[in-house]
Amino acid sequence: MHEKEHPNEKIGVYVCHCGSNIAGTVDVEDVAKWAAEQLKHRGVVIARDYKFMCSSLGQELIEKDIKELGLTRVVVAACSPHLHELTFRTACKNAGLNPYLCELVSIREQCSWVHTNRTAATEKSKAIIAGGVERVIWHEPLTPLKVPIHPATLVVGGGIAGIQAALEIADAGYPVYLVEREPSIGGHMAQFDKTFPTLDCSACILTPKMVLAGTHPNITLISWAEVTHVDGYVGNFQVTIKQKPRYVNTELCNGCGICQEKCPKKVIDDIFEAGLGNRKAVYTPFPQAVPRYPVIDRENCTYFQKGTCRACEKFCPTNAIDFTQKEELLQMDVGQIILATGYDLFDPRRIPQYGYGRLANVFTSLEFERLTNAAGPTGGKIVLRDGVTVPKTVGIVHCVGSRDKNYNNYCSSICCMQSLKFAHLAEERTGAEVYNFYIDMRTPAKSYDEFYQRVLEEGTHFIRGRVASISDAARNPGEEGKLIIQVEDTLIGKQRRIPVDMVILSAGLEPRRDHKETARLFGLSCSADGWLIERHPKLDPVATMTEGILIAGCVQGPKDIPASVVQGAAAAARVLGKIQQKEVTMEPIRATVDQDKCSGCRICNNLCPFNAILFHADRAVSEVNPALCQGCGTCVAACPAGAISGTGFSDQQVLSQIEGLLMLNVRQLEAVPA
Amino acid sequence: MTDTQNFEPVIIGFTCNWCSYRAADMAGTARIKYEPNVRLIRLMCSGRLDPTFVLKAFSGGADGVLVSGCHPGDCHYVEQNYKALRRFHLLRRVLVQMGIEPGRIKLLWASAAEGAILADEINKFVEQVRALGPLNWKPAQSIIEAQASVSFQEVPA
Amino acid sequence: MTETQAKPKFAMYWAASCGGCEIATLNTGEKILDVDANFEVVFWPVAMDAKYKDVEAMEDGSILLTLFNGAIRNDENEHIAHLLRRKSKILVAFGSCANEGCMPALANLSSVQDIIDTAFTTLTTDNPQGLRPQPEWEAPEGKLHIPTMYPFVRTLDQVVDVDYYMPGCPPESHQIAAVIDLVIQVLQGKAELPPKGSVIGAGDSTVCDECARKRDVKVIHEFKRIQHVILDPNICILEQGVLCSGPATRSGCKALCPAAGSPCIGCYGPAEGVIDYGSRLITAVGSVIGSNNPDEIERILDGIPDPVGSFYRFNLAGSLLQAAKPAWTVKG
Amino acid sequence: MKYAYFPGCSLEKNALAYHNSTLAISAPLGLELEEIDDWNCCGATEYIAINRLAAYSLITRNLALAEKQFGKKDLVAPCSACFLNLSKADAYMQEDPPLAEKVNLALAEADLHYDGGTIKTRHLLHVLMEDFGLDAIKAHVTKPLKGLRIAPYYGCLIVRPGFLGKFDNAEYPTSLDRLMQSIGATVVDFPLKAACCGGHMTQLNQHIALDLLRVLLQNAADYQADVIVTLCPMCQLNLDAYQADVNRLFKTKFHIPILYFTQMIGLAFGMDAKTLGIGKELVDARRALAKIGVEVPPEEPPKKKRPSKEELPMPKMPEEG
Repeated sequence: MHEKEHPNEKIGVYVCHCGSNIAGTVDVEDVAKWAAEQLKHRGVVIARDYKFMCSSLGQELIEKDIKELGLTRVVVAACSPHLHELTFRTACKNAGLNPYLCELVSIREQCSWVHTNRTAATEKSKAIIAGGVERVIWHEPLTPLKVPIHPATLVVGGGIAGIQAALEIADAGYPVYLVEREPSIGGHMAQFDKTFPTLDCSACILTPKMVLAGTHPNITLISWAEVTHVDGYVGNFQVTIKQKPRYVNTELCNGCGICQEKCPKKVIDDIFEAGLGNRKAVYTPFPQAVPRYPVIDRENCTYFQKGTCRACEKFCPTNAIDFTQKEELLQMDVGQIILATGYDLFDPRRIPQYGYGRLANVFTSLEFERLTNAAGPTGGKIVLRDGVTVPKTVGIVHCVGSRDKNYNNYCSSICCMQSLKFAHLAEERTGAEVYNFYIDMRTPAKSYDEFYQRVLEEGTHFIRGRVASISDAARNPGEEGKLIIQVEDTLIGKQRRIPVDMVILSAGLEPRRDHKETARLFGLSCSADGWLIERHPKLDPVATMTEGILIAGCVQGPKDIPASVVQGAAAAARVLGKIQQKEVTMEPIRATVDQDKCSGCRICNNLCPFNAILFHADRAVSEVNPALCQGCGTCVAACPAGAISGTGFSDQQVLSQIEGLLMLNVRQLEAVPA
Repeated sequence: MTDTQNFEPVIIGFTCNWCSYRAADMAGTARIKYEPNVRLIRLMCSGRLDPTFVLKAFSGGADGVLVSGCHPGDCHYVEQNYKALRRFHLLRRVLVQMGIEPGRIKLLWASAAEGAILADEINKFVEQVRALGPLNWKPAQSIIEAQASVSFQEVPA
Repeated sequence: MTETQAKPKFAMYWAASCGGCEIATLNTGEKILDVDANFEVVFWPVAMDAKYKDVEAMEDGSILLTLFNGAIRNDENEHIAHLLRRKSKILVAFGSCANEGCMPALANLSSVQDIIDTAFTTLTTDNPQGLRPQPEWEAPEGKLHIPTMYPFVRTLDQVVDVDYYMPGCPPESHQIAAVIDLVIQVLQGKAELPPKGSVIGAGDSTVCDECARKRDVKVIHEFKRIQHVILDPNICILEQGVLCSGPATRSGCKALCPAAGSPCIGCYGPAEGVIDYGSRLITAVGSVIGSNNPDEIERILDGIPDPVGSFYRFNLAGSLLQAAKPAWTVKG
Repeated sequence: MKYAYFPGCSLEKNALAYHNSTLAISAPLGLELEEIDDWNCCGATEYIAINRLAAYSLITRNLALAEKQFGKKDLVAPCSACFLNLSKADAYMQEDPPLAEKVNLALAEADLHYDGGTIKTRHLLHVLMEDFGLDAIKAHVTKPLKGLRIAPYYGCLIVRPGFLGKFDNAEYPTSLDRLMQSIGATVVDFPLKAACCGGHMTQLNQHIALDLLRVLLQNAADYQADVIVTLCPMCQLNLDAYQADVNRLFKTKFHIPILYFTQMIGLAFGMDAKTLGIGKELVDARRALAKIGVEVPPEEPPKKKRPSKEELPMPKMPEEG
């Protein structure tokens, strides 16, 4: 039936030592010998082992055999196909064999690296190769699909990483759509006052880039908007973007700001001012906002809520206010997508013993950023919640919500430097006594440690230990009216109680609260802690498992501004590289319906999330649109008539591989008398 | 019968190209050790898993079958792992009715980042199947030969 | 005599079967006369008297066409299967039993001992001394032998080499007629035999292809049993929550059952190239369950009380697993 | 709902009020407590440190009895120390097979046996919050404690360490807060709610113990609490019995009555103070409770027993010199 009894294929088997990576645990010579003898009847004409199959010499070995022995199939037993499948396919191609007639089976990641028993690992390797051989018999020559790349790129998120990526691409002369959820781009960086370690003014270095992004002829800036739907595949994504109504006609508005002055409704700004300051119901988050047009926040606008007011409308010199605006859905085609949606701050209320939300003078790092910011609610004055008192002592708690198995295991990587920056600013501006409570100091990047030394010299106290609790329960007169930080000083091995006026919680970075939806929307996967997974942690940090979708900045994991900028630029470079190629080649893994066999039962019709399956009512048969098919094979597995077949992963391929994998122990079974 | 004392089960594991196979890769890269009894097959998606494959594995001599894919909601193909989930539940009922212990088949969600979890689950599963002993599902022919005739209990006189 | 000499020989045999195939054959009406006109019927237990020894006496390959119905349940079935194979040029697995086991093969879910016990001890059996059939028995006339049951039922091609497969329980008379015509035309040199191993007397698609009911995309939230619902005569039965094997079952019957308001139960077996009939149904039905929640899915599946019986009703012997564990677990 | 009940030594004597109020409120709630017959002391907080095996054998005996008498029913212990010890013992009976073996050897003498994990020990608060819930309790409130400022004091035992009975946040629990709010009281923030009351430190080093108590009282006073509500006899005893000593030693003027949360619930249910054992506390709760119009009848002096005629005179003791 499905088993080719006497395969007339000529198969070459190549077993890689990978130095000692494989040969250390697997007896590769024995495996090759076994394959040559035991799999001869399945068509194996040559089986070799070699130190590094992926080396040019190793590849030449294969090419030579293809040419001289006329191999029709090739099985390479080495590392994971995710690493070198392409390498060996190319080798076959060079030797004139269709690249898809080559099968790479993994005896490294799936065998030598995870097993210790040499015999077992060797036996397993044989089984894996037998599986590969049985499978490769059924491989078919395929030609990769080529699809043109749409030159436009979508960048999601207008923080520093997104801005950087957008500018790089735009400067190279290609169109970019930069989508931002908030009224203005700028992201978290716009909220900061100073940036470590150089202490240069955040706004001063960010705003020029923002303006550039806002005015660049190749950048279409879409703020106050969210991506709601993504269709298609690399080179040809169809994106739907929800443009929330601004209630301000951007054609007419010149950003004079009168509406904001006249608006009678004050609202606490939880986003940009981190809840410390106010804005109006019609507002731009901050003076240098890009775009400069304000938005009306419907929930808080008196007119929308009570039907009267319209002050903004009355005073607007250009009649730009338009209460009739409706939400719009924008459709656009893009070739590639860069995700730079950033992070959310860890909510310290989750650590009740730190008292945030209960104790007035416990602040989050972001709140303190706003306190120090000249454009912030206090005009840069560092004061307690009462708005006037200047703290005499300040405690800065590191690793709040980071490196803590109760919350997040990972290190948020920016907190040490940020806390040092806070220490410096607090000391400089208030002359306060500053205490840093840290677990470990981590200052690895360029001129970071120098900054640490500097802060040390400024006389900041460093206490090594995780803070146990922060409370206002005084034990002695000295503690009266203070916040007492209870901590074990692990360097002197003593419990200490440090009374301070102000506590700053250096809260960690967390994935956006809606990271799961984002991942689903773009078909990506998150790691356990919620950061998007890169294609390779070391060698491919900006690509994702999904062709054509890249990631930059904190969406991939906590990182500081320099690192975010680097990733933004790197992602842009990737995008440009693809655009230059004009077209992408895609794995020819597709499903096809045998029109004669299909009875139009329509079982498969609602199984495809890419809507690749269409039903011809007239002929009562279903058909797969190869352009939309992503090759998952779900419909192939579902067809009750066996009328749908999938290239690359056909039933025969898998069933034969199963037979191959079981060949060995079936032998053993027979050996053992029943 | 293979003696159950030092019985080493053979398990066929189906993985999806995007999550569980990469989890296996990660386990490898991190040198996390696990039992050598599982032999993996890479599919593009757990949704590709045709129950025929599982039946083939059992009838072909496997003692257990592991089906793994991306976590619900994290499927690279949006929602195909849910199809795998539905089929799995139905298939398991069939297998049980055919006398195959439910402990011989396992559905496991593992993200590309969960190499350690995958390794751990594989170990548990291997242990579980080892405890169940060999299945060695025999081709009908060999049974017929093994017991050419069935002796019925004697008639009381 | 001389005339009959010239006529090619025809045989039809029933192994483990119900006789329905014979009835269906006779149902071809006058067609049966063509058989007589063109063949010499040498062996057909239902239609004429004949002894095994007569067949054994025949020359090997002397029978042109043998329609073999029934599955292989005991040593007699197997013996005759080998015998007729030897004597026949063309051996056709005729009807579901010979093709894939059919109803008799559902016995593959239990051990022979259980089957015997059930047959000879249950309430409906009057067997006060708890007698059991004995394969050998000393009778005054001499040693009696009754066929020995095998642990489980097999299909014809699991025992001997088969030339053609003709599915159906029973095969539809019009299909039988068509096949008879074909063979006669071949005899008269007017047609070619299909390649060995092919399925004859059936379509290439599945029952849905011949079913007149309107089909839409399917999402099933509850499985109902036919006796609990009043089916809409115009809409796909499966969409109405009643298991229907139509999507997975080879066409050729003109969708008789669905047309009669009852779901297809799959007697024409798997479509071309399908390895395991039941798994096609399992995967198809599983795919359209209307829930992603394990508990909910289990609740929905409770609507299918006998999965194997529903999905392998005709195909258990022909399936990958062939028989349930109890059937092949050697006792004692 | 039926539960096995382990009152513990304190509830028989100094915490009788806790015992009575518990029984009083359980009736309307339909909380049925079946006291383990022949239970023994849980060993309090020290004994485990003195003789581990003996301690666990004694504690486990109670679990074994509970299983024998009431099967797998959950076991309710109102005393935090009992709750902790019982669940701790249960945990170790699972985690430490060698210990379990020895313990069962000992139990076998009284033909008892216990397998870890059979009986779940739970604190009364836990049961009220999880099995009954705030709405069920609210439903019985007839006299909400409007205007009474309560400092909810959990003590250090019930919230940590985890073990099997773990519930609520170990660092900053809130279940009692919510419970007290649900019966109408004003719950003040009480940062030291899970701090230690000193336990038996009062017997070892008065000064340390009293300072710990002072801080607790001070913290409650800072938030103008009328009452500190406890769920642990030890905490109640320390804060109540030593409050005067604290005032004496630190020249403070604390007057904060210490009541059991069950008593507060009882009051909210409209039960009279006496049945709830209010009046037995040393720091008089009258003033505080007057705020919510609760009358506490004066404790009548114990009646002098009139000597009967038949009674023989007691022997005179020699004067000590």
